[in-house]
Amino acid sequence: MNKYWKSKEEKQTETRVPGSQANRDKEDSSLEMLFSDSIISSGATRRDFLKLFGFSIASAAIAASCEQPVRKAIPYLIKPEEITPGKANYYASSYYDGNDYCSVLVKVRDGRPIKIEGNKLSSVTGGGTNARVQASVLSLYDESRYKSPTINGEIVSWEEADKEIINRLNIISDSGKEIILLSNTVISPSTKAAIDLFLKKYQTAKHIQYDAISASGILEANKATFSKEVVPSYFFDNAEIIVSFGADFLGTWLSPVEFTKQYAQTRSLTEGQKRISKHIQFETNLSLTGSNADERIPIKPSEEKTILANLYNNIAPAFGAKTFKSPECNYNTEVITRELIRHHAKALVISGSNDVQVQIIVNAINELLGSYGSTIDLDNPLQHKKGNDTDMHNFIESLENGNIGGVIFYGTNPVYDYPKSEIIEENLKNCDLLVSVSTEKNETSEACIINCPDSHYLESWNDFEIKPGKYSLCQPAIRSIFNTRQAQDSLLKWSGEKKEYIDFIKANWQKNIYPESRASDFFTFWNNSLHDGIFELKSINKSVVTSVPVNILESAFNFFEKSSDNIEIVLYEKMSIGSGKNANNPWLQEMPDPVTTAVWDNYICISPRQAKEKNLKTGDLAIINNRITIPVLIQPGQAYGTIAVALGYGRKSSGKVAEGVGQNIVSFYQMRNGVRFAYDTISSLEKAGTGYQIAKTQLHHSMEGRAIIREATIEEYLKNNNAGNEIHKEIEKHHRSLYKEHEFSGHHWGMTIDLNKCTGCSACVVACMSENNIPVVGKNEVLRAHEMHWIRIDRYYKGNEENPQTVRQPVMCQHCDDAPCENVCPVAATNHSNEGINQMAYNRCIGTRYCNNNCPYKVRRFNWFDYTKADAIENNTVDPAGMTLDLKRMVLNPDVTVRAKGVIEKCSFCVQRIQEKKLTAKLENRQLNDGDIETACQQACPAEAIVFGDMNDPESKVSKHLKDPRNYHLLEELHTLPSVGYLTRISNRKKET
Amino acid sequence: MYVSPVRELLIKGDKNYKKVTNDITKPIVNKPGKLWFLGVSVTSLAAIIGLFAMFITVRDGIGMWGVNKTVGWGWSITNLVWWIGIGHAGTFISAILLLFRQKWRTSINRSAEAMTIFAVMCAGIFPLIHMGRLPLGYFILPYPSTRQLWVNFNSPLLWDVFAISTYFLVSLLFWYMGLLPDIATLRDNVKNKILKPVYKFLSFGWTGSVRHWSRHESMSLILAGLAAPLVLSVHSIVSFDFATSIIPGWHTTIFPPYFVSGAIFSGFAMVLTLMIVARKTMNLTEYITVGHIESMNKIIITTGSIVGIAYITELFMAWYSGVIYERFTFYNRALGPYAWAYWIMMTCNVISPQLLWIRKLRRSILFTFILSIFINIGMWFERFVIVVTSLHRDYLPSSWQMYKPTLTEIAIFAGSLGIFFTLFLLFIRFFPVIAIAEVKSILKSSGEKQVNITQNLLENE
Amino acid sequence: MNKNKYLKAYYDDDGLLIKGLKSLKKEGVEILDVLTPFPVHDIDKILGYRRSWIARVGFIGGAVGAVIGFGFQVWVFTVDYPLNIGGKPFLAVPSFIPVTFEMTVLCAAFAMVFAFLIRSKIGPGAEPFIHDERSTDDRFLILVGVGKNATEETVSELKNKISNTGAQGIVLKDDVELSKNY
Amino acid sequence: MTKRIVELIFKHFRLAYILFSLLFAFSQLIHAEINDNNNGLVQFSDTVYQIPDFDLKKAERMYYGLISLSEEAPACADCHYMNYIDTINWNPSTYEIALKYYKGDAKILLDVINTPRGKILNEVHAGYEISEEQAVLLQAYIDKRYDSGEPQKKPVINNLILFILVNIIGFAATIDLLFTRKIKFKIVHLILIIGAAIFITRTMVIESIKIGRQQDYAPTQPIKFSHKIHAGDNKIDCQYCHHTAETSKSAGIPSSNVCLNCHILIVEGTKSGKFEINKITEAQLNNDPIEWVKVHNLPDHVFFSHAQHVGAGKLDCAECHGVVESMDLLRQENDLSMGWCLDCHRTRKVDFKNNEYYALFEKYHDKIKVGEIDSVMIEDIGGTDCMKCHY
Repeated sequence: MNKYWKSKEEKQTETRVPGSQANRDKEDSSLEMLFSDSIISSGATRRDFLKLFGFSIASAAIAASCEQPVRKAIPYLIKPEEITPGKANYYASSYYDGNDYCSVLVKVRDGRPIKIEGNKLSSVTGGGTNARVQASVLSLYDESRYKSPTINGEIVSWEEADKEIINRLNIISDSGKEIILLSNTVISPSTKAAIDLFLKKYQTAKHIQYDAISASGILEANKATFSKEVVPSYFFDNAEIIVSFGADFLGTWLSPVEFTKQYAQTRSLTEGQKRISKHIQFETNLSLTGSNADERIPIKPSEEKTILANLYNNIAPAFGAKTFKSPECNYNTEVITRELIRHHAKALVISGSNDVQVQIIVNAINELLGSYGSTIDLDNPLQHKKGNDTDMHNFIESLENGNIGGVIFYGTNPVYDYPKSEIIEENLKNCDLLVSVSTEKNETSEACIINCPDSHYLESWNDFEIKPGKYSLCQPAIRSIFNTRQAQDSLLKWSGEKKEYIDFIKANWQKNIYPESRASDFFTFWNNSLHDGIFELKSINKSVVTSVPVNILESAFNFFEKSSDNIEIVLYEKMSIGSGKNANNPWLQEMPDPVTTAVWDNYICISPRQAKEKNLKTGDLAIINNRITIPVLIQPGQAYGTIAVALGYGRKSSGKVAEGVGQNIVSFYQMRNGVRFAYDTISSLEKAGTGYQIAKTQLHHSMEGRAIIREATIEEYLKNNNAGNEIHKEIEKHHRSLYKEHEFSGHHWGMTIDLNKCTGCSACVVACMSENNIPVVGKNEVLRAHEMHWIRIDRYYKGNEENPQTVRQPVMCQHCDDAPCENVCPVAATNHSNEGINQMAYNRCIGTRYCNNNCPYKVRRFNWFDYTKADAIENNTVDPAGMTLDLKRMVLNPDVTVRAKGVIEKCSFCVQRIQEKKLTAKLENRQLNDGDIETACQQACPAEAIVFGDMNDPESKVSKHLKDPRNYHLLEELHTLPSVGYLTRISNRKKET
Repeated sequence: MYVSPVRELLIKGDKNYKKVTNDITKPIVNKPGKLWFLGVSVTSLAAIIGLFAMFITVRDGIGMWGVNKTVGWGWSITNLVWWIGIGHAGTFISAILLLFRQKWRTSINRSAEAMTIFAVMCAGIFPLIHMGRLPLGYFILPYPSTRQLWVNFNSPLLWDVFAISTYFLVSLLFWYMGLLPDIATLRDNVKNKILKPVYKFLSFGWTGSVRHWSRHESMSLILAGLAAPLVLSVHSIVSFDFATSIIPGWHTTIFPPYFVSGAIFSGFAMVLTLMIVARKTMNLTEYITVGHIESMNKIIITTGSIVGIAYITELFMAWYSGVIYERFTFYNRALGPYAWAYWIMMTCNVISPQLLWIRKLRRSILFTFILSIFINIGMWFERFVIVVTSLHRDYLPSSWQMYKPTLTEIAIFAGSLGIFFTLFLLFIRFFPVIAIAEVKSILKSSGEKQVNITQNLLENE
Repeated sequence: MNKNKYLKAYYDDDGLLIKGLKSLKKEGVEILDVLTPFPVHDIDKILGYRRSWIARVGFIGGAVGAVIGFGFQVWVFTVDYPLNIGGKPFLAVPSFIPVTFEMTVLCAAFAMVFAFLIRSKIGPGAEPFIHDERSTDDRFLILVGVGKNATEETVSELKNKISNTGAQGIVLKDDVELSKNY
Repeated sequence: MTKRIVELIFKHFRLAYILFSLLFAFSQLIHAEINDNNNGLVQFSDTVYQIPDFDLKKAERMYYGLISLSEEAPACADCHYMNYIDTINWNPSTYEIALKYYKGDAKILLDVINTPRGKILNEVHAGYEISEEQAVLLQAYIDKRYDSGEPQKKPVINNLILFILVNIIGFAATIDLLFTRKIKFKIVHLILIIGAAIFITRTMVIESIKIGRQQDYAPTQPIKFSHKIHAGDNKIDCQYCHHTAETSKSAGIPSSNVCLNCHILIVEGTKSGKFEINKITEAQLNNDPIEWVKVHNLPDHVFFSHAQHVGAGKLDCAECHGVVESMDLLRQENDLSMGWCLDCHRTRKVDFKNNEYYALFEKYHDKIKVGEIDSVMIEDIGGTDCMKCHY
């Protein structure tokens, strides 16, 4: 079994001090060397192979009398101060891809970033992450990234590219035609400054911000109602009632990490809280948020406005506001109205719609309820999602008119993700200058003449201001792997600025931000900010708003879509893939969708009733509007009369992983006055075939009446602390054993998972893949139920098929003290450690899979094929996602063995982290503190649902949770004595009758 | 000598010692026929395909099979248990029936024992190739190593290693020791220049001295005494693989007796299948008579009924226990996605053997032959049902999966059949299918001619 | 005649053989060996052989196997490398029974078979002394010792005695070859 | 289909043959040309000498001392060994000299020999007077050595021959015992068979254990670094160079600037002169890291932390690495097998008193207080758990 580079000496030939110019040439060559076969082909030597075959071929070993391969140890020439070989460093940085923002720590081991963790210092994301952030480290090692600047596909030097670009920019600028810089929303103050320089230099240049998933409606509505064109900050933690209309705020809407953290606080019952928020979700497709809601009402997207209008009209009288005429809606809003009014000033109504009118009504409701200043903050708005759809629309129009001489695409990919992509692609050809500044290969960059590849964020300097006064820094954790240059440096160069971007940032901070701090000098200030990754000013929430102007509100009521029997299509974002920007990331592709559990695909979600009517079943192919053929997946909870398809698939040029996966659905955006509405009415939906296989990790969706996820309502809970969990005590009483139980004299590790906090966002799934070198197996293997995740999110439906209740439960190895798996292993490859860990020695395992059969939780995973190239037999690797490429192997955690074919693996409670922290404690001559050790899943969890610690320490958080009356163990009646506890799920709904 | 008139005579026709020798050694002394060559080529082809599939499995990984995260064992363990079951008849016949002094065993015990050994060999293939890392399979042996590690004596799979290898070795010893006098007979009858020295070597220098016979007899008796509990233990231990586990449908105390009777049941079915063909093609109808077949059918009906009762007990206990998981498992077996397998098992194993209560059918060779094949199929499905349906829907519905074999698995199973029949065909070519010495020893008491003569004498007196 | 000689007497029926043996034994004829194609009961009794002690060897083998099997498991799990397996105690006696049982049977069986082979001086490569090829087919042989000092008369007398018991044929042989086998 | 392919091959066979032979001839030609161009040219100051093959042979003899250089001087090869040896020789080997002086100016060589600058070199080369011609010849010879590449360790095959032989003997004895029976006394067979069986099993077990093990592994290093001189004679603390041993998983191989901390002053070794120490400076100047050969290798599935053992466990380096301070050429003292690790984990005491971390094992502390036990073994606190080393 191979492990990659136990220590720096083994591989590293060079210092890789971020930003040091001196070693540059050396470094490039050394990096290239790293990827060339000669170095990493160490693989398995012949001798290893012989070893595998053991005694039988021992005689051949004598015959060979061969030498052990010589392993070189190459020390640094001059060792950099901060790097200790074999020890990880953490650098604070920030993730922003134009859509998601997260303050992170980058774990760098021997010069390679290998893991992303949340930065707890950030008041915005607070140490949480989501799946995309966790996976972003892998995209650093994406082999399909551009490796150097190109002109017309030819590799050129940066000087040549710059010369060409500046030349053409000048020509276009002189000719009076427009130069468009098309970027995502820029939240970096220094980048903004750099762009300003650029715009100043070229008079005809214009900067347009375009978001693949836009929040145009909110921007416009706030502009209209409060004259502030912003996306406000939301405070779900202040809300006692949340009513969401199609906003998947726990999954994909605006700032899900932040919102999940806030939301989880309102759902927490562990720290003595006695109250949880009520969450009502109106939505079309079953989203992650909807599936967590206390009440969920499936609606057609066109009904949304009607319901909101009715809601407004119901609320308005209570606050003495004017009502307006609106059509009747099918849904009785009275109960919600009462609730909202009861909780006014602690209520929050949101909508994910891009319809200005809808958002105006939402604003009006919130204003009536007094949400501004409490749950909504307009004065400290979120800085991303500022792209206005009208700007983009105008840009396309001028492109069509031939007014545009040059376009620089900075991180944007409209050829793929804008609805009228063909028009763009066609008209782009008329431009004289097409530059793509992109980290990853995409459709737009393929259509461009000049490619100036942007460095990955882990290779770049940057600063961000996600909310006013909430600054964060992004610093390189590795030198550029390829001959890439970060976009800002390119812009500065083209603007004629001599400074490097890092100096530019420093200057900018010194000038604009430093004065606001209380630091003694800029150097200290800068170093502290860089160390923390953030610099935050106290924000004051004024948010005094005037009421929504009546005329504007009235105009919002002037148009209602007529309800029709036509089927409506909704385009939604998946937790993992989003707009498709990160589609080439194997970890994300392999992450099971928390709702459908499907991987590697998009599909039509259709309600069971609708499917029956259309004679469709899961696995059929259906053609929409005679245009696009997509497989069908029957999705309980999908509103009747609608279908939903995920965006982000059907990439044409993005690299091997994403190409050919799913279908691109952006052409179904409904355009109204240039604004993109993520739903439309479709004219036809016909069956077009059968036999397509959608790879789902879970095939059965009912708990079959078993007490797997225990639930109660808040009322019951307040009456009785162990409501829904009465059986726990009963079972504990029956726990008797013939044998004396083993004692755990030192630590006894345990974990609890608060099912009330867990939203199922699956950040833990990807974090675990990243931390534990879990292979990516690809769609075919998942179809054969060969997926390898150590932690999975089980999802069950209850009740009505058309609108089921959804419950989720993360399941990993339960580390049972009476583990059934241990008894049956013939070679004792799995047994119990002194610290209560169910340990698995991969190198002892012979792969009988008996342990997996005997595991009631089915958490053990078997290496069915050689997924990792660690096998001694050559040419038998199964690796559809290219994870065994030398480049991608850089992401492997050197502290975790890469498992070979034919062995069982499973969750180890991140034993490498336990060992590391224990060692630190020993070296520091102190006791281990509770909270020192965080498992990867726990670290990643934005909801803080996972708690890990020592069960022998009565003061530890985990011990306290285990004593909570809500605590129970999965399948505890089997007397397996798991070390993982679950806290019952308490929902804020009325008890069903 | 008094012979009970109720008992049927075991050897038909006009036989004397010389004739017995000649009849039984005929296929070895003579050149093999076309049919034999045809048979061997078909079976060895199957064996080669199977071996290739095994090679592919070892090279590429267990992923070549249809097993998955939930159903970790599929056809491989099904086949293991099936073959081990088949391997029960031989030692049962020669050991337990020897202890019970059943004379009719003499005509069938040798070939049944050979079948046992080959079946155990085939069975042994499966736990080996189902290992993910076969090249490291030696880890399973408790040998002193520099790792200072031993094995896990708590694991039923390790018990299996001991049980199956012990069973194989003891059966082999028992079989070979019984074969010694017959090999000596061959040595003295075969004229072939290559075979003769081989038989001479294999005969260990047996001459038929009365001292040898006397020791041989007492050894055989005690070996039989040892082998009898061994037979019962092997399948009991194989059943522990399931019974000691925690999976509903596996975790059952009824398994050991249920498995053992099932094993004998299937073993006899396989013996019948082989013997009915062999007696016809090798002209041994006078040695393996309808009476023999009827005796075996009686065992089949007994064990078959035990198996049937076990099935019903299982169902009852699942209901009676009140454990929801157990109940669901059995409900799922009978009515779930693998119900077809369950009902094939029920039909073949429980219903069809009951027809043997009818004497006519019991003595019908054609019917017996068809029935024996039915039972073989049924018993294979029994194991399939136990292995797959219990696993595929166990505790957490989130992990429920379906299992479908791949071509590789099918090829390996076909290969194991190929290996088995190839070995059996080679056996009948080179070794006597019937224990010559033992048949001779009962010729006086059970031979048609001899008994008739004695009876005539008695009557005349 | 100063060499050891013996007589080979053929029978074609086990009944005759037993009768003949009985009468010869009664007359005090030295019977070296009897060769039969199948086990004929009672011969050993007639010839007065002691009961074989192979059973005792088997018992000892089994006992040794049991002790080794059980002892080894106990040693491994309590002394050498105790492992917490599934929460069971280190000395989990029920778990050790199957292996102990198998070891018992295995050792007993092997001990017995080896004892049999060694005691009977047969085994792989052992050279059989074939008195008659049909002695494994349908002939029953009695080997009668003639003695060193036998004269021709005593031999013919012996021959007579034997042929009276119904022997089919009698042949005189030198003892040289026979001694190889016994 | 196949038939057509075969036909095609035959049809064009002649053409292919001609093409192939032409190519072959051409390649020979090129090869010859290269040889002509490069070989035998030696520069001495401004003069370039052409060395014919005959003189090259003469040069070789000179090097070996068959033709003496000067009256007192021993043969070059006496000190500068030619072939691979697995002990330390302080003088640079011929190949190492070649590495340094390849295609250089023979004048430099002449100066090094006749008027050496270093103290050691001065002593050993004292009184050497070689002529310009000799220097040129030596240069030519050195170039030739360089071209023929690094001397390799020759594989030893005695073991294999013996193994096969014993196998044959054992097999023959078995055959004879069972069938042919040429030897009368069976005891001979038995002795042979049993002997062979023991030998074969023993060899196989030993060799199997050896697979992946490197006990006594002592590779030659790029620099003749002697632990004996540094750690033994000069008493440098191990952790001066391997300074991350206490804090990191890996003990760390010193970067060359650490070497230069001392060697900036100590430019000449007592035994090796300047030759070896110069390598460090050269590496530094050329920006080339020194590629040391790793001596102590563990399998990839083993996680060993120096920090745990040296930092927390306060182990002495010598306990695992042996008496390094007496080794000129570093050698792997222990087999580093799992059993070897376990032996220690079973018999060593944990530093319970002085490390606050262990306070959590209250039970053991109580027992120690009561006097029930006097110390706690690593094994007692899970030192033999799989996941201490494998994860």
